[in-house]
Amino acid sequence: MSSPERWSQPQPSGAPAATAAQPTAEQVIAGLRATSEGGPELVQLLTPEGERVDHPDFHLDITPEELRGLYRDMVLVRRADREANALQRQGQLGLWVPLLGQEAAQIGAGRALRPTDMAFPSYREHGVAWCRGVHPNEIVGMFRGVDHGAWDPVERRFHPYTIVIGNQCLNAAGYAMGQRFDGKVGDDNGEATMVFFGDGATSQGDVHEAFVWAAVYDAPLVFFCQNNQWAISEPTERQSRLPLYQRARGYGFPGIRVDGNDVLATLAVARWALEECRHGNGPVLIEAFTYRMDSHTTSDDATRYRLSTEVEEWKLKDPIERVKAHLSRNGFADHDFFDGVEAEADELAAVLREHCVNLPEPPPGRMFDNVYAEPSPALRAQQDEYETYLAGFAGGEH
Amino acid sequence: MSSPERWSQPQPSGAPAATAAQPTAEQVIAGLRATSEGGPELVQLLTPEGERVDHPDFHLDITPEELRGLYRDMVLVRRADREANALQRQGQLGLWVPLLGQEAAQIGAGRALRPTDMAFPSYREHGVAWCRGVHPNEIVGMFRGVDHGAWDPVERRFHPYTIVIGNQCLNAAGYAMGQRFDGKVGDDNGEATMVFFGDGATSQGDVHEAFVWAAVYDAPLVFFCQNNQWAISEPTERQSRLPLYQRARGYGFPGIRVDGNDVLATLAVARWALEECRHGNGPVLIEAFTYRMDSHTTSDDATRYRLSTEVEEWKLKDPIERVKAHLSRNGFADHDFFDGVEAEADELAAVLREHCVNLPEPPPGRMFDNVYAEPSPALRAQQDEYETYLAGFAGGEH
Amino acid sequence: MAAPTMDRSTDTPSAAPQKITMIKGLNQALRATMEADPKVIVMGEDVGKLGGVFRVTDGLQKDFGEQRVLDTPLSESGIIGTAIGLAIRGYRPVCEIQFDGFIFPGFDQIVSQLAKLHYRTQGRIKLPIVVRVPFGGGIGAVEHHSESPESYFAHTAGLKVVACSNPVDAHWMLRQAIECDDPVLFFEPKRRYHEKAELDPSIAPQPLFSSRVVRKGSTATIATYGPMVKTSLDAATAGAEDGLDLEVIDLRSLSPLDLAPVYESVRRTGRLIVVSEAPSEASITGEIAAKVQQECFYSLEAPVLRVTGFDTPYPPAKLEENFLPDLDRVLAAVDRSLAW
Amino acid sequence: MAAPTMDRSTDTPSAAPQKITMIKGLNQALRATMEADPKVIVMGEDVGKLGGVFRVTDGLQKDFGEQRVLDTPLSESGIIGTAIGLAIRGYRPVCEIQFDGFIFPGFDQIVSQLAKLHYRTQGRIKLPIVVRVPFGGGIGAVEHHSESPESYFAHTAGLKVVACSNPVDAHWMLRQAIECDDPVLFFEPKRRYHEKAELDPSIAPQPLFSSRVVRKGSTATIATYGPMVKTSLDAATAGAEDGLDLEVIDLRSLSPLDLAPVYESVRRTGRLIVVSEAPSEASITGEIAAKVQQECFYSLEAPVLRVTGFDTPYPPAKLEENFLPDLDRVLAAVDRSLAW
Ligand SMILES: Cc1ncc(C[n+]2csc(CCOP(=O)(O)OP(=O)(O)O)c2C)c(N)n1
Ligand SMILES: Cc1ncc(C[n+]2csc(CCOP(=O)(O)OP(=O)(O)O)c2C)c(N)n1
Ligand SMILES: [Mg+2]
Ligand SMILES: [Mg+2]
Repeated sequence: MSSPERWSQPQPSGAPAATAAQPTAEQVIAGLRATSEGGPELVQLLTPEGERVDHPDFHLDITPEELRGLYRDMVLVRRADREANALQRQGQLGLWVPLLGQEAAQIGAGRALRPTDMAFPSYREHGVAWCRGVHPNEIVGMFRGVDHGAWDPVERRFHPYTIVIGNQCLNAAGYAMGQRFDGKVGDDNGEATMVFFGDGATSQGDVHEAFVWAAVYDAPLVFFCQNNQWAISEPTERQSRLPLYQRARGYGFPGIRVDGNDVLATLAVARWALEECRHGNGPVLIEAFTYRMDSHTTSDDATRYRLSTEVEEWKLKDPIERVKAHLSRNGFADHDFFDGVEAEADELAAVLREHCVNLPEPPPGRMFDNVYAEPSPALRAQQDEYETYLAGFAGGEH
Repeated sequence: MSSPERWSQPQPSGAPAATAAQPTAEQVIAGLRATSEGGPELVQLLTPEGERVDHPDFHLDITPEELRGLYRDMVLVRRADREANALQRQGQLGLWVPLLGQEAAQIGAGRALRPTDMAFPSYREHGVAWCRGVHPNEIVGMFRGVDHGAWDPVERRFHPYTIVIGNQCLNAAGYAMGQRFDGKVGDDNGEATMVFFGDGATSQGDVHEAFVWAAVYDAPLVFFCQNNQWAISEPTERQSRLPLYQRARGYGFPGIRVDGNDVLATLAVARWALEECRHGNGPVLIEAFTYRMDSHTTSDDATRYRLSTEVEEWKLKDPIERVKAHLSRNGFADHDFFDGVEAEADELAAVLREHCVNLPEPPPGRMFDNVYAEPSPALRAQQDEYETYLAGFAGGEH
Repeated sequence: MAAPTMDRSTDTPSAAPQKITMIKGLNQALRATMEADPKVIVMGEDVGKLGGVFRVTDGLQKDFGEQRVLDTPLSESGIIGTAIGLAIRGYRPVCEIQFDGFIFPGFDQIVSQLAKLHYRTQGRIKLPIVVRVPFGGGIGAVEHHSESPESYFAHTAGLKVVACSNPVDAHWMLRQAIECDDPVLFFEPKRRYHEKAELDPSIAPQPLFSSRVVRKGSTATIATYGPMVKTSLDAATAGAEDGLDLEVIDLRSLSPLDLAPVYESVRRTGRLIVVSEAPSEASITGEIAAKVQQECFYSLEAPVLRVTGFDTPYPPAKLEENFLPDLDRVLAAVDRSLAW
Repeated sequence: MAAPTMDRSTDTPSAAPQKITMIKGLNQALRATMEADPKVIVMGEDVGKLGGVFRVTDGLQKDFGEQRVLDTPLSESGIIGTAIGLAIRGYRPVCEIQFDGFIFPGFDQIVSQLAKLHYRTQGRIKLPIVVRVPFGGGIGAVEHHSESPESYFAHTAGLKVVACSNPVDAHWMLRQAIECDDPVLFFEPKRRYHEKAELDPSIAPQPLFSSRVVRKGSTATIATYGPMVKTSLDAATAGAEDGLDLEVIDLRSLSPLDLAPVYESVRRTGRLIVVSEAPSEASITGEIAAKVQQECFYSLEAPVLRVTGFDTPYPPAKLEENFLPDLDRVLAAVDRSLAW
């Protein structure tokens, strides 16, 4: 990643450097999406082979029990994800947005959050939802078309999924400003907020404005960018010349790239970032370097635009396998444990399926509910008219 | 300006550094708007006292004649600016947006442009306009309310003034992409584009998106930010923690801070940046560190929100005085020259006044012209109806 | 910083009737709600030290501090977007958009989040956010400073949209808007900012989302709002000299529309002229015409006519007198209606 | 990259009549204009290698290269904003907005620049830009993927707005829109994307900004556009069984509206139903009602009625059948009109 340095020393106007070559495509891509390496800046605590490694800045003391918990989380959310994907294939959901491959990034981040913290997801954060106590059962409704989001965002401290790319970053910045205005920032008990978005989202104006606001108002906000290498069919180099964590450089807050397939590193970095925020040193940007193993959504076919070799390479870096290897190799978990988690996953999948296929259809009148907190007579009139019309059918009038 | 470094080394999560102090207000302000210093990164070639100084990266070979030309440009645009301001005070203009204090930034940038280059102004770039061959006469119409902009933007290669903050940056990025697509980039004869915006504008999403697009498409675009320290009543620290030229760091193109009250430094840096662009090494960000000596517009009263001491300090750094001192001290210009320029300025002001007060009122029908390139029958009908209505008055019908 | 108080009896800064400008009425409304509720905050460009370019927020930052009156970054999407987050956190933000033409960078947050989050969350998130917008022309300004974008918001389900026309309404309507649990787009007719009226705090205001007959009449009905209320009243006065007895209705609420008084009036007069500065195409004035021709089909003696800005971009200031409806254009429409 | 050719005789990819889907019709229109004019470029998210999420741009990048088919950053303001710059440079960009609900981040550039630059420069800058928007519901999608935002643009002077309803129109209208020197918002009814019709290149298209009677009838008139044309035709077919002889007009152009055929029809039938998926408040349907009640005042035997989406945010997919006008709601409105 030395290519950006080229730009840092402006050349004298008379010198021939004005014709200096562009960085080569290889240089750019190396910095953006090394399919096997995240570059030297990548924070990693657990290798793809399941070995613990040290990092000079980030440490994580973790008990075998906690490790098993993270493993369990990841297995369960993956299983729920696959089940939901299957439900879509079977016509039970209109759409599914898979998290496959991003379990470590999401569980690492989600488990770093405290109950008093707030989180603003994009639309793929089923793993973070899990950590916030939002059951997959509560998520499938919006993909089945029975609601636009079922959980209580205030009670769970987990905002509804946001589909318009980037919007949630500003909403999160405002929320985090409120945490500061409320005097909840400044010590170990401080609150913080984490907002999730993708590599593609970094191009949106709203994400930038959120950087500006969070920086200017010292908001306790962790920007958590899951760089899964793709924005539908577009690779990260369509969005940026530089690795995304470096975007923070221009705003005056830290940006860190973590191995998003390493749940331990993600947990450590996310915890540190949240600590910074709750103590008043926010915001912080984290780029979790990971990979979208499945298509963008069930409507997408990733084979149209990316090479299977790339997918194969990333398979070797699977976020769950490496924890499993680590647990096994160190005797932190035995067969019974792994079997138990499998059984739990089967159970979860069954519960999810059962719940999903039995979701009640919303009554037509629901359409008119909650447009306003204080009902509008004009809309009430529309509803009345529509219900009279429907009643006409019921009475066989038409 | 060492405070940002604090952020660059994340602390281990266990360490007490999580409670590291915020940067002090003084640190922030020092980086953002030293009222007397732009910081060590400031490129300067001519001191406020009129002495030439060297810069390791930027050189400028300039003849006395060229120096006199720059002086003349600045005096003339300042004079036109003051005359327009007076015209507003006398009720001849609805509004004026003064450039006072920003002459060097604008003439330096404007004179760096070649005729084949394109420029996209904000609304304060009367000095750049001058360099593009747009006479102040052509500018006052929009402030008198007779038109929305009178010059031919294609012929002059000077886009109309853009009032919605930040919009023009994307339009400029697109134009510059077009220069590249047209094969006009890559050698000494390459074309380039320069876009002008303020310190406040850096917070807008569009400016960020323009950074993204220009970077991703290697657009030959110079982002020229005139940091005049104020966005109406808001100082730069309401927009950023870091000096604005550093914003480029996160996008992978160079950002340079130049003394915007030093026409030589601005010219040198702008030329270098344009050279980079025309050779295919764009984009480049320039922050011209300058000061808005007058109120934001004639509708504004800057004494409500800023200290006169600040204004006094900046007076000592006047962009014209230092060139005058330099010319005099080195014998590059004599009394006759200075008198001649004064006379020219008087003449220009008189021409401007004469032109302005005699601008014909647009006929009512003008309102309907050029809404579409291919007229719409529906709008034509509205116009006909209105003209019939007006004719009724003329005929004394009503 | 003034100690905030929850005592509703101090709601009104002054209990005695006073003659105030619209700006003052708005300023006092902000002050009153801020005193009554510490969760009310004001945010926008230049609203702090400067007190806003129109001085509507004058003195508030001095008295309530920088945390309740925020001089924000120059970013309208940021203003709306962070206000949403602050509202979720329990605040009641009052956002100022500096001029009508600058609301568009914030349009996405308004349409995609502000209007929809309550619905999306089945009512779990409330967004008591007021977006104040000085709007309309008549002040000789440069481009983007004279627009009437209210129809965009009326077309957006989930928002409420109101426009005040005089200092007293401005005061009360703003207070009511801040107290409303829904997002309210609050349009202020900037060319009426300096007009004065007597604010008598002892006279209770009418409900926010209701229209009002401001002049009784029998010849024809004029329905209008914001800056055009005065124009229409002037037209009615002038028309009276020609023997026209015009009824004028100040719509006040643009979404939801409160058209019952309009229907009632049209059933009496048989004629309706809708007046607005905004271009007519796909607008609120079209909505009113569509509704009235349906509700009063058998009462109308002439079609509903509209007097509006033309379907052009806002023209250079020297042409705005031609662009904007004036007394003559209103009366000409009345004549046309009568001659139908 | 296929060698671009200026030879207009090769405009049509295939000279023989062929049965094509709307997607294919659009794709061929892009291909034809790109072959004819090297300045036509396509830009948007995922329009390149993927061919767009609906495959409308399928194969174009392969044949015309990355410089004419741009997979852009994820930034709608950027798409519109840079398209403007490219147009000033002489290009004719065709922008794809991936879904209706994602046009709002680009709204400011559309309203403040795209719509106004020609006017601002007294005609010196032309903006031959097409913004393609797959719009409307009926595909069971999640939020923001089923909206009908056309009224926002019809309300914006300086823009032209059209909506196609069938593969043949889709093809010709897109070609005409690209050839138009004004910015055109081009709405494509995504739920009709896969319907087929025969495209006979030898049949010349009618002018772009004109409406068309698609079914003659005498009982009542239905004016509609986009996805609701098929719904209305189905209603007419069903109504025929009950003895109703409904005339159906495909508006095609939403701004400017071409209402002459509607007036002519209403003068014959005395009744008009306007059908659209969009919420009605302050919309194009209101505009049509307002205009028709004025132009056909003495011909109307019942008020103009509207059958539209409700004034709510777009509901969850399981409710969209309730939200969207269907054959029954259209016929019920016809009944109401007849019973007036
Ligand atoms: C404003 C907006 N534009 C376009 C879309 C359509 N869209 C949905 S997801 C997506 C790609 C997002 O990529 P990224 O930010 O990397 O997130 P990921 O899906 O990879 O998690 C696009 C273009 C959208 N949802 N919102
Ligand atoms: C989108 C938008 N919001 C608000 C405004 C009102 N406004 C005009 S100039 C200005 C401040 C601009 O500051 P800066 O970018 O520093 O430029 P300067 O005026 O100092 O040259 C503001 C807020 C605007 N023109 N556009
Ligand atoms: Mg991604
Ligand atoms: Mg400034």
